[in-house]
Amino acid sequence: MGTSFGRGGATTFQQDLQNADCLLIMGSNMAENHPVGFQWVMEARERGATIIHVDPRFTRTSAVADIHVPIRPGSDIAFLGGIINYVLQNERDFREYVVNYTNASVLIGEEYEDTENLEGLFSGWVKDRNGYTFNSWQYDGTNVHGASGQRESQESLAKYQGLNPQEMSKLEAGMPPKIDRTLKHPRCVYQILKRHFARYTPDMVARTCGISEEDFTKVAEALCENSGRERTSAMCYAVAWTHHTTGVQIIRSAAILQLLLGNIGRPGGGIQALRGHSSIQGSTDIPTLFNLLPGYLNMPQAQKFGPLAKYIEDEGGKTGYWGNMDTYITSLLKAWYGDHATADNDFCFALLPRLTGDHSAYRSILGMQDGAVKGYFAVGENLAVGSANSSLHRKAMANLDWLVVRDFSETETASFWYDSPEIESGDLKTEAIGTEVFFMPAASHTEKNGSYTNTQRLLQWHHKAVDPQGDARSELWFYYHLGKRIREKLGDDTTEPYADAIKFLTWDYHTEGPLDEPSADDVLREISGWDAEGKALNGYDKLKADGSTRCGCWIYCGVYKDEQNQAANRKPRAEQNWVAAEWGWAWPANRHLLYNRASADPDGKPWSERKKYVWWDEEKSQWAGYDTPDFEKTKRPDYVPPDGARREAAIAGTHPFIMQDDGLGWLFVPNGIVDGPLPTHYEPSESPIGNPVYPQQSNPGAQRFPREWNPSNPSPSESHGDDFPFILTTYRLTEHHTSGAMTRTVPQLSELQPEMFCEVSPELAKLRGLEHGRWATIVTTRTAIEARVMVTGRLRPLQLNGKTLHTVGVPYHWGRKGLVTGDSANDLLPIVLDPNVHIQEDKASTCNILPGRRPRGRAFHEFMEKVRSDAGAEVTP
Amino acid sequence: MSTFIDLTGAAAQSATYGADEQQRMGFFTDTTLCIGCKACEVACKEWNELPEDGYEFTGWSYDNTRELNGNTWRHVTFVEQFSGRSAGTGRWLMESDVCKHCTHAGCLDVCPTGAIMRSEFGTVVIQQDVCNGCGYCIVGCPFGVIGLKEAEGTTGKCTLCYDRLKAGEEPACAKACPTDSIQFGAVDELRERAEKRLEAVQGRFDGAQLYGTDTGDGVGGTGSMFLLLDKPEVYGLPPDPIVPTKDLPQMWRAAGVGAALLVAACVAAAVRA
Amino acid sequence: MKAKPRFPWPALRQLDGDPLGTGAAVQSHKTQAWTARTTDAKVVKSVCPFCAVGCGQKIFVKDERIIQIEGDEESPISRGRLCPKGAATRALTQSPLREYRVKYRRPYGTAWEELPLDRAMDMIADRVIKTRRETWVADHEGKPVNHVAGIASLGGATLDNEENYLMKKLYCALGIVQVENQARL
Amino acid sequence: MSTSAGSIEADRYGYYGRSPVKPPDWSDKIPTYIFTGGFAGASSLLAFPARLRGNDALARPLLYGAAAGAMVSTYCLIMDLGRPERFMNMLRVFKPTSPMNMGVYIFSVYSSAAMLAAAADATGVARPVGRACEGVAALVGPAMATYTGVLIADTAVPTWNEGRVTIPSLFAATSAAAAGAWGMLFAPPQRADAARRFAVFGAVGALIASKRLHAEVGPILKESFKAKEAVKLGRSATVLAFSGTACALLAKKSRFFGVVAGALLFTGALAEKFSVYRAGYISAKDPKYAVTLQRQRIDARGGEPTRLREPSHDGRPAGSVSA
Repeated sequence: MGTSFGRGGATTFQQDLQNADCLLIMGSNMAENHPVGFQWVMEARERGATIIHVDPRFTRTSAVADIHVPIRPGSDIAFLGGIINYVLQNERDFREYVVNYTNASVLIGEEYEDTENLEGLFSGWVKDRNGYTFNSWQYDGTNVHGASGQRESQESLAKYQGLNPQEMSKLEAGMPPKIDRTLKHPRCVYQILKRHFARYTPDMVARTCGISEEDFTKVAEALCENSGRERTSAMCYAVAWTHHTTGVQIIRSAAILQLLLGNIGRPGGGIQALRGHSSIQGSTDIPTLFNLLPGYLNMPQAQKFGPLAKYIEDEGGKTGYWGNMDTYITSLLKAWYGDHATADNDFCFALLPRLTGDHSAYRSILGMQDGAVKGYFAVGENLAVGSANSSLHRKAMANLDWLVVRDFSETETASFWYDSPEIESGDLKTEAIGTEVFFMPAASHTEKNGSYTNTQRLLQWHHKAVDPQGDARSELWFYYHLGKRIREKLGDDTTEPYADAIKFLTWDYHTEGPLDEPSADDVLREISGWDAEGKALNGYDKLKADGSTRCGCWIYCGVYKDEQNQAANRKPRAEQNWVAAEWGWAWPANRHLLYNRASADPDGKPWSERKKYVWWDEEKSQWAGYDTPDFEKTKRPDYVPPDGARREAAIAGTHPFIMQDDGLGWLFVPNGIVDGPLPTHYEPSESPIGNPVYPQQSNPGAQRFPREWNPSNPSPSESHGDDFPFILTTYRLTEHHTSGAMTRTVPQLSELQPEMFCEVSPELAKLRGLEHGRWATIVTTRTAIEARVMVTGRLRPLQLNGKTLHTVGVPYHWGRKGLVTGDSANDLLPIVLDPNVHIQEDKASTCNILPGRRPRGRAFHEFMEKVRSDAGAEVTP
Repeated sequence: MSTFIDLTGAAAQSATYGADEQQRMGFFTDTTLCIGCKACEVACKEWNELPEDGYEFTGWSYDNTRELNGNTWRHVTFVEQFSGRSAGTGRWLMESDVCKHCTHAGCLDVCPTGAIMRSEFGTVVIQQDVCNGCGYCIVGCPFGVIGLKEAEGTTGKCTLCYDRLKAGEEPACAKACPTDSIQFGAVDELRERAEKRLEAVQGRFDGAQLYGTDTGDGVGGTGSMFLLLDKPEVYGLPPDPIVPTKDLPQMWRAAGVGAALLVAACVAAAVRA
Repeated sequence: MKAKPRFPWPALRQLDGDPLGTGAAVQSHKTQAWTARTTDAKVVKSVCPFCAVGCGQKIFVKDERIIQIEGDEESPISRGRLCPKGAATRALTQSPLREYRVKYRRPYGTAWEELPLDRAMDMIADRVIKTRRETWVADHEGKPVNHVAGIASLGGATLDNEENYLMKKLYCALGIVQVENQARL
Repeated sequence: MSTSAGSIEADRYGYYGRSPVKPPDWSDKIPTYIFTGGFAGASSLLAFPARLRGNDALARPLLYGAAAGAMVSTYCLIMDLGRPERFMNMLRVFKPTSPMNMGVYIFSVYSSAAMLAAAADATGVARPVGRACEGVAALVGPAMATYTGVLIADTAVPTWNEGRVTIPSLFAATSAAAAGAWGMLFAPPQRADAARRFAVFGAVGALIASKRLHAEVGPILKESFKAKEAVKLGRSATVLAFSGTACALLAKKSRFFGVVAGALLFTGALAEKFSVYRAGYISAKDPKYAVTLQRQRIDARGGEPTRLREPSHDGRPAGSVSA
């Protein structure tokens, strides 16, 4: 979403879903995984909205939806592309919105060539590097900077592959040089889109997704009918869009569609990303991610080593809010290195470690397998159950020197060395594992102060209710005291590499209580920042590049506004409108519905009375409305940037996407996505069929790691291609949470879903002799697991080009610890990743299924050897 | 006989509280809004401090709780209707079942200890400190709601969160319900709401029907009402429940006849000798 | 509760307008006094720790112990409602499987051992320093790098922003770059 | 489709084979109580005329039998409780709507009387009181023999509830059979005429009542007596009653036949009560009974539920029962 709109967060907030006239839930089983958020969907339904659920399985969401479309796992882009095509062919787009607020009218350079001409690839493909160069995707006459919004999702791989070492030059004055507002020019984005998606006809969609044309048309029509001036449609997605090798491009498809329909920045519209963990949004905003610094600033690259000024030039834009990069990074460095950071020493910029490539989670695990990674912290994460190919993870952990596990109870990650399928089968032996393991009991959220950032970018403070017992401690305590200890141990020893980075660090939060718990409030204040006088900053527009301000995360600047912890705001809902601006604090600047300038027409008037939200108040000469305007408050709608305008001044009064260089919503992404400027249907990495849309089978840019312990199932074209004839898809249940570490330890939840099971259609059950309630073994080249069989009509075989395709559904909550135990679905999956964000493909791979339980002990080892050798899937190291 | 019935009804029973009598409270569970999340089950167990009921996979769709009983006072039923239906017409019905808090409550009538009482809110509550676990209420209930609490040796069922009601709070399940499928309120008002809701959803949902709203039925209507999407028995509910005490006078008469026959037989046996 | 004197035997109380013994007369003293256990508890405002909907929670504390966690009806997002997981939050924090002591497994060991928290912290600090030193990468292809190749971390999506912030800050200072969380899993 | 056929979809009798009503969660102590209580009550009753006529040879075994029955009953009644120590809570209220509550009062009076009577007789202490107690026991005895019929009929258990008219009489009959049989077992044949006749009346009555019960509950619930767990008991009861009656007719002179008849009839009565108990259990456990019965009922009324009170003609709407 960052690439399309400018920020990597949900564009709307959950309460606003009630205002939608049509809701497309796709890539999400919202009723099951976000039941309380789903109340707003039900509100919308009861107000007359059409609820559409597109999902391979008939779930509890489908049960209450008006329309359920059971598409084949991994065919999302084909489906959405079909709707895009439907909109374009029938000219159902919201033309006034599209012309003014998106880059539809911008001309793309002549060098650009589409997948239509290149058999499923775009121009710029470099075969031996497995990646694209972006040069040919640029706006005609200039280059736009791709550094928009969610920078985690961009550039990384291309950069590490060295394909685009030179940053593109920056857009001048925020206006693309060549545009055709009639949208007729063959090289304008609108026409390119039209040609690119022309292939996605209803018939093609039906054949690719395994659905009927009628179902497809019903959905397309519902969305079109419920979009425009008077009506808006919203979309909700979750990890069933991201858990694909084409994850980012699926979301891009949704963004394109919502821009064409004019649904972004408007009430009842938008795209709601539904995130699965209490602070998963927060953990990317303030990232425990390798490639980012707080506020989506890129970690510096070794390849681009240079002074701070160079970093600012490389990473910032000239126009739009990224033009203020200098103030963001300087304030961050000041927050971290305090008085040690001065203009003279480049604010200690050199003390930041540099990246040399992809250091993402799966890379680290492979590094562990290879022996390069020796120490590991697993903090509230249970990789032995929760990660794809968890078997590889467990085996890799046996190569560590030391492992620290912080959790509430002993997880499968903590116990891998004495209790795991590998120990059971003899592949690992306890006495032969040299890993030193520290299990550190963690404090729960009731035992500490702190803030979570929820799925709608809202920071909410939780107050400590009781002290943690025994050795249980918060992460705040653990990292603060670990840092202090390390500092003490190093003392004045200057032989330690880069000792200054540790010594200069501001690390002096005040502690409280008998446990010496560092003050979370203190930390939040540092995140929000203060000025030269030490007074809390009220917003990121106050940040300075001269070192006079400190701010730990610029997008959170203002969360400590007026010296008040704004995240702890709790004005009851009854006392405010549905936006609830005084409940918690939403980044950025307490804006709840992003790009809300688009809720008004170019002149600043509401598109319609029904969809009024933010508008230009001529009398007061400022933007007014129900929410904080996501626009400069006093910038007139008719503002035209003067020549040479920089930063936000370069954004026109009619351009709502203020984080983008040009202030426009990007239908076509000229820079920033490594696997193409437009979404394209590729088959999942493991698929039982050939790509019906293009000759190119799967995402050419996907990250694959063919190696020992990570074999791929043979595809249909290879020998033994029929060994794994079924589609495997994994998911969550309402009653459990991810790896089960927080729910299989709870009696009242364990009883609700006590056993690992798999869901199959009656047809597949008959085909394979599976009996309801009995056992089945699910097999891939990675491993085999057993599960109770649930034969259900909620799964249907798909008909594709005369071929019948069956899907096996497995929840992934079980492991060997806890009150209820079972085999782990993630053991089955390969490590194969989306090239943009390094997320694995969980939702669509292949498998086989057999009746009965799996073999035990050594017999299991031999069983798997045979499976692999039969499939020719022995990958030697 | 009608006098007898009147005395056993909710109104007469709550009236025993005199000035402390409150409006009769109940539930309206609208299954058209249920997403089968089971929050009600858990919220209920949390508030009422009920233990888990065993970790057993049933294969009854997503229902692993099976039934209402002594330690499960809310129970979500799952009904899959796909076989024999064409694509796109399959249904997955979910319903959160609970004690009906009948107007004429069988359990209350038959309880021999007075452990079961009609509260001032018109609800039916088992007093755990009084119950001796005779188990009569289990069979006295025409809805199969009550069960034994193994560890305590008493029986248990929904109290409509009597303790919360006293504190002015709504029952835990209704509060937790994410989609407002479980609605709490005054019974008269809920009954009206249910009628309106049925009208509103006719045509939108096949098979929509009310359950428990008919105050003339065999239990005099219930305090927990439902909007169902199929026949009650599909959800495991009795289609025509009758409070067993409806025919109690007849039963005592029959016992009188039996006793008379016994005496007659005795006399006959003795006299002829 | 009203202090109206009552016969000790409920059957006698029945004479006072409850002839069938189904209402007020049969109430025990305990029942009369029975009210929500939360009425006199301290209320602490919180947020659900499971998914990212961000439901408001109220934590009820009595005698330094959590006695109940339920939805916060004032929350504009959740309106007091919770899903089954959220409704089980108290049970999560008081799970029978929760650990309150550090556990240590020595290399090649076959069982957990006890280890005081302070000692564990000390050992972990030592391990970090040692591995940092041993796997330090000063440069790469001629460019300064200054990072640690041999330490990685996974976690954060379930943690507080403040915690993520300290983690990232400390890791950066130590030169640890292999930092990831569930956002990408 | 049923679950056993390998599908998830609920069967046609409701919810995955689960009945909408629950069977009793009682142990066999309860049917045992029903039997011993009835036996004791009828024994006390039979003992009374015997005593009046000075037939102590018959009266005394019956007196002791009744006391023994009362003791076993006391044990069964209390020990089947989840909380036996709270047995006395049964007496904290007086609930006319609860046959069990009424029954406990009946039982308390009866069992005290029966046990005191036997004690007085055995020890010779307070003989007049003992005699008075015998009278009380004889008076309450018929209630003991029949109230248990109300107890089980006043439930949602289909077979019991539908058989509410006949069950008390059936229980009276089996009690008579058991008491008579007891007399035949322990009184000399020449003094046991009354017992013999009482037993035969009981056994024949039970056969008739049993037949009537099957008719009363209707064709569907009749099946509950034929289910696996009940059918053997029912058949045994019939065979035992017939053979016992036959033997009893030969027992006038023969002590041997008297004992055999007594044993057969006593066991037959026991089997009959257990068969009714089991049939009820089955009718509540298997959903087909409750669901079919109620569905037929409701369909026969054109979709209308059974009403507590049928609509009156004075214009008051149905269901105006104080709701």
